[in-house]
Amino acid sequence: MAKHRGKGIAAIEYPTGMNQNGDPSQAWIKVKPDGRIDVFAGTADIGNGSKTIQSQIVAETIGVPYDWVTYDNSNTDSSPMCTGTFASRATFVAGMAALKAAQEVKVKLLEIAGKELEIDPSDLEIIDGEVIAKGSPQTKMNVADVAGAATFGHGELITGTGAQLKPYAAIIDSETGTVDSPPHSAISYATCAAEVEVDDETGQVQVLRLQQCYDVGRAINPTQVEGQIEGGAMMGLGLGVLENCYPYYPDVENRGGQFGSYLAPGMEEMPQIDTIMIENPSADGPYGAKGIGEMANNPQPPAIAAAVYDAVGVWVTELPITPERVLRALEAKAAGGGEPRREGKKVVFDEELSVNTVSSGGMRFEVPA
Amino acid sequence: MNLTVNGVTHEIESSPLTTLLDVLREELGITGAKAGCHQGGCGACTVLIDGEPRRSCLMPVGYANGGEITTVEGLGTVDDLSPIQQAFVHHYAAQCGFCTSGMMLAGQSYIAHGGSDDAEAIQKALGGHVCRCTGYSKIIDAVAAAARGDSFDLTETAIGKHTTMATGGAE
Amino acid sequence: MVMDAATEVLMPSSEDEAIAAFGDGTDVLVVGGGTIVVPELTYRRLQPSRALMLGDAGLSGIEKDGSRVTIGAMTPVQELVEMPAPLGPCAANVADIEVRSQATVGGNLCAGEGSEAPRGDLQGAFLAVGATARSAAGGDVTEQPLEEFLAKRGERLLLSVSFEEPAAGAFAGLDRPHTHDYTALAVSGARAADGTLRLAATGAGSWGARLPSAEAAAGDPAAAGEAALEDVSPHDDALASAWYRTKVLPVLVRRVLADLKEPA
Amino acid sequence: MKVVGARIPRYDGVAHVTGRTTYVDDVRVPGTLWVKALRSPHHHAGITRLDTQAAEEIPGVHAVITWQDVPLLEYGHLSALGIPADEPLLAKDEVRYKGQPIALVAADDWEIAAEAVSRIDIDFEERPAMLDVRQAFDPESPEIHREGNWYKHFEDEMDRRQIRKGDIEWAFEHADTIVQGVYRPAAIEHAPIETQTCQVVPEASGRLTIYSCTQALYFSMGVVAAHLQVPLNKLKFVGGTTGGGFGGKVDTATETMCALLAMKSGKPVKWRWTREEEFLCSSTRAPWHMELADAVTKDGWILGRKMLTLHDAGAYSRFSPYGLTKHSFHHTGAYTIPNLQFDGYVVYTNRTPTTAMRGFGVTSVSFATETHMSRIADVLGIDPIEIRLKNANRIGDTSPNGIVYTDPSTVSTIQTMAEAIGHELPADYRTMTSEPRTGALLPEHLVAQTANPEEH
Repeated sequence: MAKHRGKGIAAIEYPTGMNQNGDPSQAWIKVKPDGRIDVFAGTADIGNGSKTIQSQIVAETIGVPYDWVTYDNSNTDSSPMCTGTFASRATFVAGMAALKAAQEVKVKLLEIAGKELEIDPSDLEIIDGEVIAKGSPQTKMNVADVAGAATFGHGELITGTGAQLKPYAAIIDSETGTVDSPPHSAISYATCAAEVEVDDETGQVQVLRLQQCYDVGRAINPTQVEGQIEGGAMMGLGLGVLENCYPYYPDVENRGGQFGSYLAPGMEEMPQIDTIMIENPSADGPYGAKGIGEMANNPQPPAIAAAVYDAVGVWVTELPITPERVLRALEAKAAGGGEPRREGKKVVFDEELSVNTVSSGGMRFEVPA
Repeated sequence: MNLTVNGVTHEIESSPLTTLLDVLREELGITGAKAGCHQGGCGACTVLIDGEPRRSCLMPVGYANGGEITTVEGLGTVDDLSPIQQAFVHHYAAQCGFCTSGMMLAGQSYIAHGGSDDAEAIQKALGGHVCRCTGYSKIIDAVAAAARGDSFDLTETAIGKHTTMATGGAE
Repeated sequence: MVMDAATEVLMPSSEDEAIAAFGDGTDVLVVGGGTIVVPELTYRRLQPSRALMLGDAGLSGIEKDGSRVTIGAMTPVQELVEMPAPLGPCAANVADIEVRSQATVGGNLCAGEGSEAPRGDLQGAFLAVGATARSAAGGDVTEQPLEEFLAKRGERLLLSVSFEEPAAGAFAGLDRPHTHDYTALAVSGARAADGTLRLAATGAGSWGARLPSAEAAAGDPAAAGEAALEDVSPHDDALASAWYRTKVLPVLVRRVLADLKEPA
Repeated sequence: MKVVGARIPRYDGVAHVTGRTTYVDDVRVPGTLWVKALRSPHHHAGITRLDTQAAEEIPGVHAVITWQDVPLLEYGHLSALGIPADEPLLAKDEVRYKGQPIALVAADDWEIAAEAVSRIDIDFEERPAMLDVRQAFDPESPEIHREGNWYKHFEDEMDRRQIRKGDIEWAFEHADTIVQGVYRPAAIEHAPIETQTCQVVPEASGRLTIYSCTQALYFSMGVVAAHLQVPLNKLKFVGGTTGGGFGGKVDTATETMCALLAMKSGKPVKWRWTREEEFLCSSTRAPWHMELADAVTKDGWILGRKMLTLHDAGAYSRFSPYGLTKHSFHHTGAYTIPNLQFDGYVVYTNRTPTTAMRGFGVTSVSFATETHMSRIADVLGIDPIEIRLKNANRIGDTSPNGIVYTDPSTVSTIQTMAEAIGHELPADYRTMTSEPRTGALLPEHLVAQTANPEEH
């Protein structure tokens, strides 16, 4: 028996928001007579933490304590349109709608406060729930009193609405794929280094460590970002070495119908996961944030594949890298095969998987020599 | 048959073969234990029976007859969270929350049996529970912290053990 | 999914009552711990007219009489995990601590074939220690080699298993990605006090299989590993292919034999 | 800034740890009926007979629905993007995957519903299944849809997604080495711990309250309204709290059918998928087939890339054309490759339709291109980190479809990782930046692709 260790690396990028855009999110806010802030948005919290993030954005933008904010995404009667929680858009796109609604609320609060304090609103700011005259901090008024004055003195309801929509980026040339405007919002970047141990007799791959670096733009809530990155890492590990709906793909038989036979990663499979977060703010996201939820399971599979090669000298390019695939590759190598075919300047790997090998006609992948 | 759930005794009408999970959720309307698979595979339905963690979806209620059942509702209240609940909040160990009650009850039992903050031991004790969101690392941190008897600041969450923050990158 | 009361539930409170309630086994579902049959009931794949719940039948416990160990059919699998190999590590490899604590030795041994993955993780380990099975049907209680019992395990009510403590034992299984995943393949081996070597596999066929060809070639572990393939007929399932099991069975046999060589 | 950047606990954290969060399955409405589906046992078959009368007559059964009960049977989830509908809500005369829903029963309890499903009278005429995307284009392969085995409605009714950039012929002519490989990531399950669950309550006002675990309340509301042909104010979606999704709960897999059952029975109904349904019938992440050939120089420049992608969509297109387009836009990964030829097809197979999942469209291409990059480094004998830094996208470079990169951090994330793993880089690699290319980082072959300086 021999166990071999190997290391591999991968670098990736991933866009924020729906590809080609055109995906609106909206939010509206009302202010209670005591200055407490009610946010209504249609963004489902699927565990990603968007209730928290959007509440943080609103509190920060208006300038009130976080616990003044309530957040309601519970139904479509009271909440406005949101395309949904996918495409890493809940912070970036929907968060921007909340931010815009909060900016509008802030403007109205300052208008009322300006009347009450007889100061031009542009000379006022809101810090920690207090409207304060710039440069004259003793002149101030609590946001609760501003809201009370609006309600009972000025007869106004302070609300704000926000809508975020990046226009649809159309493909204007179907031959080249050219688009008429950027088809995405901020792109985020990440790298992953994987360390594995491979048993050359059973083919089993154990992922020992994943070191990862993410450009998160700005972490509105660093703990929640960690949660996305760590959770994504385990899902990427599943993609890399465990999970498969069709163990005999393309055959459809023998699907696992339970957690005992569908190989979702468990707690005991957890490698050491080290996370480095770089904050390189986006130009157009709320407070410079980028969406990193989805990309979090992208860099591990290629890093693991390279680490397996480093460990035992075989490339497994069908995922997951199952013990069986590792053993088959090791057998092919031991039998003197498994090397790429070299023809002139061409180095051809995986020929047996190619459409040129399997298809009897119709589809070819022709590469000039 | 009868069950004492979180200190309250209930007469049970379901057949003894009915799962404890279905009795809790459908007969008694106690919904903290979640029906994640009804196959014993995920752990979302784990409750304590006389202090021992069991999959309520695998347990015929006839085998729990007369037992003391603890569900998540019996751990602590909103105003008075138990240590393990505080640990899960402080360590951000719940994301979607669906596996959380099972995880916490398994963790609670692990600690009650003298479990330490050793990550490997926690992984072994909770190993049958599936979480698809967190990647487990913060769940292990939370159980370890509760096992140590840490006290928790509930106004903020803990920085991950293996996290480094950098600003602006190398440029 | 609340079960209706269409199934008559029998809850015997002694071994005799259990034997009587089982009768000749016709149309009665035996519920041990319940971890295997309860999901089948929940999903209505089983709709028995009678169910025999053995929880109070007093069939639980491990007794030692000299070197002879007897394990009641209703003993939780978890109670075996501290035993010496192969039983201890094999038991520890069954599910997770919560399920193991409810699952019983009898239920595990009598498990029907799993459609997606092997069942009956303990069969190999008990075959390796040369266990006998005490069982009842039609009021008749007999003790027979476990292999004979397993071949007709649907027809009799298992009461206990017994074996002589081996002089040495070993267990080798494939790692599982998540502790509830079923064992894809495992090999148990034991050397009895009289020197008899027994090897058995779980996951290499429909149920636990003795590996007599491997036993005969045990002097040469590599040859024994290959010989083991003559004793099994692995198939494809969700966890592993027949090809893979064929490749890895010899490896696990070799590992078990290597372990058995080393002084305990 | 104090709130942004703070490690504030989850808004719903205390609710989660006290078991007080209400998921759809926790909603309690007295008199709720349970739902069970009749699903196709075949991968591909014609339906020659469908009679639900025996099921309807069982005491305790309150509604049975088939395709005939759906006002608009086929609705394209991405019709707004010009992607036409190809999937019936309930199968009509043909089933194209095992597990496809055909009829649903709402009954007093789950057991009655299950019994009723077993009494539905149905006959199939089995047809050969097409399962391998690599054979989809063969004339003798079984046909899945009348229009063929692949999607044919990209812009200008193209049957593929195409990207062309630069001069691919030049790149392959001038390459020192051409590295070719095939990459095939698997279908995987989203496997959220909460299975698909929906509860619908018909209100006295004539509205329907739909408790949904959808990831996209308004999107799903639009889908239901379209199938039902009702205005949005007829519906109220209640949700926003989802027990895990990962992309799989955008499909709106239960809501419309439950609404129809609630309307037909006049009673509240609830459908909670079993874990088996979740594993065997729910949509999956797609399997992909990707062939790559990169024209490279011996010192590690990537001059050009040819790529063929076959996206195994399963039986219906759902979000696949969108996913493939996103895939094509990112097929150079974090690098600048000036000459490109990409062709991608959405291919149908007789398997469960695939859908969005975390990293949709890009997870696959990241695996392919990054594994390929590691291989290129190995073939050329170049350090795998250095080759990545060398080809990394920089400010002013352009993406496959000509968009200017404005703030890439490929260079800094790679450098940071190199440092973290103790990989010593030569000085010129250690000091590289993402600033616009000059000098050695702007060889002749990269000049044409860089944007006009005024554009960035």
